[in-house]
Amino acid sequence: MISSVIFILLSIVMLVTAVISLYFRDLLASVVSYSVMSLVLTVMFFHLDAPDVAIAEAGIGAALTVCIFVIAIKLTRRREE
Amino acid sequence: MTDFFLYVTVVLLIFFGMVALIYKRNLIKIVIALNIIEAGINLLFIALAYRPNGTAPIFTLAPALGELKMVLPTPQALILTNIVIGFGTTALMLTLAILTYQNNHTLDIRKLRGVENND
Amino acid sequence: MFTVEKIFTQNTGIIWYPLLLVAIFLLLICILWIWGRYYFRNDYNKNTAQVKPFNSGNLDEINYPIRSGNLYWGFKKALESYFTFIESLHKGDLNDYMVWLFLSIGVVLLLVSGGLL
Amino acid sequence: MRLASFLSLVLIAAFLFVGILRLHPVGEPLGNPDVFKDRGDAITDIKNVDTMDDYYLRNGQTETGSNNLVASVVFDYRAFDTLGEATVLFIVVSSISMLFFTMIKRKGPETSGVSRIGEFPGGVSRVITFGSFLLYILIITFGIYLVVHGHLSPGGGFQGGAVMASATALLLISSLMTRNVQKTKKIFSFFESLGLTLFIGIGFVGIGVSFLSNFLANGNPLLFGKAIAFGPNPGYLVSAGTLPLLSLAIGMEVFFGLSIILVTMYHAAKDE
Amino acid sequence: MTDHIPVLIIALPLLTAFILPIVGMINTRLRNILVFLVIAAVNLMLISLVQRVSIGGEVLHYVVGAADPLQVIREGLDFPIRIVLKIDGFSLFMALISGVITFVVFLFSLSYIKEGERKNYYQLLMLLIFVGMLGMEFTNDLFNFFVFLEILSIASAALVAYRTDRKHPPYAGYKYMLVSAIATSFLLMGIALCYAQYGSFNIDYIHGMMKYTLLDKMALVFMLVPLAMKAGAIPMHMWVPDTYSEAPAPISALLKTASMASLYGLFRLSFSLFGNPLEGGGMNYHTLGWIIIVMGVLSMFVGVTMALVQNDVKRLMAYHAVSQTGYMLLGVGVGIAVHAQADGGSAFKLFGRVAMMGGIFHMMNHAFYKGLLFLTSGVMARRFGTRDLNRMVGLAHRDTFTTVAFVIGALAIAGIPPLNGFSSKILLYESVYQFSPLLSIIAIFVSVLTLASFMKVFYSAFMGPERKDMIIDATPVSKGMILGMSILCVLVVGFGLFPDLVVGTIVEPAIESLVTIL
Repeated sequence: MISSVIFILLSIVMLVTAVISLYFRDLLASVVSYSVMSLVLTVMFFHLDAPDVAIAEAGIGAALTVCIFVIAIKLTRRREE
Repeated sequence: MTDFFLYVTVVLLIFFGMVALIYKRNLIKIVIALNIIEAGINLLFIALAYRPNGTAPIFTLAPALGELKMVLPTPQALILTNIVIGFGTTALMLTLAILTYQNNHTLDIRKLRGVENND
Repeated sequence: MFTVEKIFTQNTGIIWYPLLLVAIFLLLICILWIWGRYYFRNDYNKNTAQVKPFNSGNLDEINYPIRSGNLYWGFKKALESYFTFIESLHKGDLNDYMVWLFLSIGVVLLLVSGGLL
Repeated sequence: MRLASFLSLVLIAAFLFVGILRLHPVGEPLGNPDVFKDRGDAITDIKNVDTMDDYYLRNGQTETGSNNLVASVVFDYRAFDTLGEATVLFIVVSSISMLFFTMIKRKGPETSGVSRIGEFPGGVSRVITFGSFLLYILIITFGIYLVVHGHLSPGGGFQGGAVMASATALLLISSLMTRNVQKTKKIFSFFESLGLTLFIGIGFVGIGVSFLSNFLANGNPLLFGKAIAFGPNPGYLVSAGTLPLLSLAIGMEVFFGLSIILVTMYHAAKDE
Repeated sequence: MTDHIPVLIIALPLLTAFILPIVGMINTRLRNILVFLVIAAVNLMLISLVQRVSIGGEVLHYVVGAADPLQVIREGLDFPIRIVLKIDGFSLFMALISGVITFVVFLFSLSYIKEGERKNYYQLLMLLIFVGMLGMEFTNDLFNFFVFLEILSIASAALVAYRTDRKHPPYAGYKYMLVSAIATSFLLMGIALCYAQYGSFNIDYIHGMMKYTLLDKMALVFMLVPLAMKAGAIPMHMWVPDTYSEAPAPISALLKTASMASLYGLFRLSFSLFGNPLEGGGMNYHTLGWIIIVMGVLSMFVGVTMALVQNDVKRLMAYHAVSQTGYMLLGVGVGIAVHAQADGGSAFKLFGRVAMMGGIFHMMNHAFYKGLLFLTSGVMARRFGTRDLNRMVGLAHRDTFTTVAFVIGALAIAGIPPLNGFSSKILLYESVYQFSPLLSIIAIFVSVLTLASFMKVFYSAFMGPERKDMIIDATPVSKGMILGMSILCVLVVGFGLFPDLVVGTIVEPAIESLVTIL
């Protein structure tokens, strides 16, 4: 089944990016990794027949959340101490 | 197979986020962890709504009635709500983290600890 | 409608009626006042040195009462081990909040469900 | 203590996993097999429903006049939740304005970018400004399309508003925001309040029937009241009653609300 | 129009909050009048419902958006398809508490909070906390409950951080927000588990279908423990002193009521969603009751001992909030444990009912006297420019009214007759004694320690010589503040003098709406 393979691949990518975004000490890198996770989540929503949620996640989760994260990191400091 | 991996993903996302809540000490990192937990919960709801070989719950371009099978609309509607709520939570927490940094010059929980006791 | 007896009379047999209590309290004050008029000392005068307490020693310390941090010092000293333990849990550490939440969820989950199987 | 908590988390995860797998595999009909009997999945008739979702799938289209069932749930069946969610966004916008108030005031009413398109702003080339201006128009158009066609195709107030707000982010990073920030925020805040008031106002108008009721659907053919038949069909733009209006109100609120958040935070982050 | 009262109570303050930024730009006096009118109108509507709901025993339903708002389930169906609001005795009881406290807090903060553009936002968020509480109390829908809990938490977190120019409030707000966010995440997981099995969010419907599978038990834990955390029960209480002490004083009073709304959620879910003791169905209610009892007793004891050694007046009061939450958990926990006993409900009739009555009556009493105490702490902190008790002395010379209010509040929280704290505590002592004598003795002991710690505050802040050099802000206490405090004083004394009236009118219907056997 092709769809199974897609799901498994997306799942693995999501888990890896989630771990990376939690593990990295450089906050900017982890935010970028989080945005990749969010994008993969969008694709996953689309494959799970939820186009409405996919659009909302792409707009809010992947774009705007990352935007305010970057602003917050600029206002504070980039590295975790 | 699909369901197994989907549910493993959901549980592991929630698990990773919560482990980070225990071990991570940076205020912004905690917000990221919360976002990952929320992503897991969103995926859980959408996975509950899913049916194989179904279509999105939109009639405009759906196949004919006979073989019509749709995924459930309610969890999708709730997740729409939850995404916006999650964004609001994130924005407010980041704002508070920025202000904390400006007043205390650190984002580390250990250095902020006990800060209330000596006013 | 609930009557007073039904609520406040348990097996302990107490009948508690607040208005009655207030009345008894007022009555006691009246009695004390009347009694005091005749039997307490009458040679108390305002605006004399009688009013002021007799102080000896450093006046500054008397003008400033015992600080609240020093109140119940003996209590704290007697239970020192308890207080050092309990205050170590109240450091205001965010990770600790989460630790205790997850711990209690885990424990309650085990207790309520009676195990995974 | 941390280790014990970690073990407790492992326990919670195990419980979740075993519990969810015990419930039903992905794709089976929703519900506890003890509670609901299995039934044919194909949607053919509009009777014989046994869960809430079944009811929406079979009757949602004809009752609300909306082809997009997610939109019909969001703006009709569970519109009260949507009102609460819009309130959450409103709270966040207000509190961010409140919390950054002193900080923004300290920085003064400077503009957040250059004065007009075409001038060469500091460090940003003309190609970028012009390109992002084009993109801005495209994104806004797409967002408006999403908002307006919310009841026919994937989209609706939230999605359209979010997409349009990402256009605001583009405007900010390409230094195209020309106005004074305080003034911009005031205008945005006015429109945000207007969107919310529109939403709850439609709810109050419906109080002749009940609060937030879809009193326009399946009535007149002019004001979004065209009825549609059950089954796959292209649908009409003028159907679905109050649903497009609510979608528009939410789209307005989400767009201006998210834009205020972005503008405020961006302005706070700008160098003196 | 009377049919629409349940939704109007929520929608009117919401509408006002939406237009408040625009009104605030035009005129501040107009804004104050508008907010006052709305809170007063909501309170009047709530009081008008007492006759129908509490005394008449009616349960009001309102289906939002339906063709017939009073018909919960349409013909031909056996489940509700829209969001249903439901007002029964317990909801109305909690809503009355929220209404009174919000009204008082509004009056108090009229002059306590400095006028300015930020005050628009302050009043708006205050109003939205009120909406959040009312929504949580009136809704009969799980997801709707979650949404209103979010409204409540986010507005509260923003108000905790209101004084951004000081060092700690933003961090306190962050803590509150983190606690709320993780609690609501767990709540949402529990909701997902319920929905996955029963395909509905309606509390009454799920209660009817409840099969007590493993997932149901998980949902129970995922919902109840985070709500206990939001209510401030041990061992998840550490955020309470950190956040309550940093918020402005009127907001601390409001936050206490807000956490009481979470406690309402805990009680409502454990009875109306999961509680079906006659069938049992494999759910061990005795264990659940004992878990809540242990939480309550620990909260009582640890809270009061921590309060005894605090030198920060608001932290001290916040620890007392934890400790008094323990009384409520104790009462209702005894109720749950006894409710499930297989003796046909005889033990419940004997004392479990009275224990629950005590616990729930204590919620109202605690909201009033703890609100009063927090308001007086605001006056104290403003006078001396600090919350440190070591640097306070002789306030009684200057603020007579505040002193009287503080004494009333302190005696009430310590359970001295004839104030309202005693009237609920005696119900608890007597009934819990029959369940387990040790618990009752601990409860009495905690009351003694409570009195001791408030004696400390009274001694160090109010007694002693007048020291003009230590007073930083000498502006007199304004009329609004005095009015706010005196309303609570009257309620505290009045409920102490006529407890049978209050218990018979509103507390007893609250119990009746929760439990099935009577």
